[in-house]
Amino acid sequence: MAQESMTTRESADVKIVDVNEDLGSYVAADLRKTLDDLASQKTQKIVVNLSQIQHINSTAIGALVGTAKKLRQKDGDLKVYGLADNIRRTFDLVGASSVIESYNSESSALAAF
Amino acid sequence: MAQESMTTRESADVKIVDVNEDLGSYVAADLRKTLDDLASQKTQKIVVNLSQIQHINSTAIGALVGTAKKLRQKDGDLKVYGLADNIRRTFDLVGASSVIESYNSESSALAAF
Amino acid sequence: MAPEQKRWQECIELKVPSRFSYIPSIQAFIEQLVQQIGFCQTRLQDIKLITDEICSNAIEHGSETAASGIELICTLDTSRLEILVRDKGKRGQGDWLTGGRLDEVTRDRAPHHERGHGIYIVRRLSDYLEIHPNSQGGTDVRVVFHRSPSTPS
Amino acid sequence: MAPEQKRWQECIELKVPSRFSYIPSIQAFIEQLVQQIGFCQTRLQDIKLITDEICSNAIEHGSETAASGIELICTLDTSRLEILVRDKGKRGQGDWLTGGRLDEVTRDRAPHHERGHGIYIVRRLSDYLEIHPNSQGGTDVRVVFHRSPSTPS
Ligand SMILES: Nc1ncnc2c1ncn2[C@@H]1O[C@H](COP(=O)(O)OP(=O)(O)O)[C@@H](O)[C@H]1O
Ligand SMILES: Nc1ncnc2c1ncn2[C@@H]1O[C@H](COP(=O)(O)OP(=O)(O)O)[C@@H](O)[C@H]1O
Repeated sequence: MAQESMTTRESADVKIVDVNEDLGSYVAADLRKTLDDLASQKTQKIVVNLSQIQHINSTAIGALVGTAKKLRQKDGDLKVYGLADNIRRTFDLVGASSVIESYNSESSALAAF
Repeated sequence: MAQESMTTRESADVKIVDVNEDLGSYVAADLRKTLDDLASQKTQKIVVNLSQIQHINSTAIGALVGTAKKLRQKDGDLKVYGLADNIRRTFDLVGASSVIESYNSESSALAAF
Repeated sequence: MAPEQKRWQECIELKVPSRFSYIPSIQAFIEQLVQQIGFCQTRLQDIKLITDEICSNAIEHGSETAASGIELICTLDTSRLEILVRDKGKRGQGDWLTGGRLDEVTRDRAPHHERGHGIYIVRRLSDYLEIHPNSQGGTDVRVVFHRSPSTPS
Repeated sequence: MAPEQKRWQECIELKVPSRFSYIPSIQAFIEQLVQQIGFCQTRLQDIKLITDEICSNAIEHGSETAASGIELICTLDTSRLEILVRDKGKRGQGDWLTGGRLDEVTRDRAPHHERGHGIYIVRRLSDYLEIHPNSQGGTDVRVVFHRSPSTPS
């Protein structure tokens, strides 16, 4: 693949994951691995930037939900931002909107911790 | 289909065909019909706007070449404008660039008659 | 076209190895097809998502190895698009359809669970869903989309 | 994956009715596939065009009716992408491969002709082209693209 499907950066004690490719099962496996790696370190706070993509499937949503739960156990959390209409629809459909906090911008996601 | 694959307008005695969909064999059949209809009327001058598309195949190029030859027999011509790099490559490959005059803009194509 | 066909119906078949990496190609095919036959954008997104969910399941739960392969059969007619995804099955998952596994999956689903949302999505976003064991020891998942959901004919 | 496979190779099959309207869907599939396996943009455009030309021929010259259908088999391995397009043939065109029809087509081609540019495009833009009659009375057109054209292994 020409481009990395996702990249990680940080802002203070928050890790920010930029997702660059639609989250079907193939890329969801990368997401799960990236999040597992982060969550198994001392990271407590993760923000996932979904603003570059148009699609998400249930496997990817599961990875987000699972990581959020894991982080909450150590008093952290996972938040997402930049949900396209179509992604918001999928979140709403499976009920993830009630489990994961989502924001319009990176700054508001970061400010919410 | 939601959108017409091509539409025709006119400027003085020139008919201008705007192609809105990539010219594979399916759309090429529309192009051939549109050009045949125009060329069988008293139209002598046709300009085809290719600036909206990225692909052309040999059937579509054949339709352009055939119509150009037909119009030249009645002292008219067919010119094209707005060729994307990829379309120019295909024109060059089959040699259509030496048969059909191409221009960067509509105004230069119209001015060339 | 053929004389025995009472009404217009056409069939497209796609076979790919059981790998997630082929799903985007399948989706691109379906997207172009669905666009041409005139479904709206929202519907198009739903169909892409459903394709992803069903193919992901066939690969994850219905294939022994990548070489097992999955098959997608799209049937188009004047009123609907049907997509059938067929897998060859995976040992230890053979009984997922029987014994109320589907009911169980549906009953157990909860927003805060990591898994089990796929079939729910498929059921909610399609006009019709049918799941059957097939003769190859795997599963056939069939979904239908009516061309005009408001006025199904 | 399977033990009998000496080197990695995977196969994708696509069957569509013999209609030009399916070509954009096939191209969308191939485009996504080719992008993923890392061909450059120019090469991608070439492969899309070649797919169009070969499928158009199989539909126009190699199919009796829409129901005849055409088949596309893509084989991927570490060094190349092969695309095979198979048709069932059309009466009166059966002899196009014999009697030097291909040579004739190639010899007669001229920029100012309306037809006969398809095969020329395919030959010029692919790394390898092979045309055979098949057991179904039609034609198999096989093209190969090396993954790194500058250093074919
Ligand atoms: N093609 C299939 N073959 C066998 N089992 C399947 C298939 N598709 C789904 N299942 C079963 O149904 C369950 C629910 O599927 P789904 O709702 O997509 O959630 P998930 O895949 O996240 O578990 C799976 O865990 C599996 O047991
Ligand atoms: N799949 C096919 N089956 C039978 N004949 C074919 C096939 N593909 C090409 N041909 C023959 O080769 C000729 C040249 O094809 P091509 O170069 O694509 O130009 P065109 O299709 O414009 O004639 C066709 O006119 C046809 O006679």
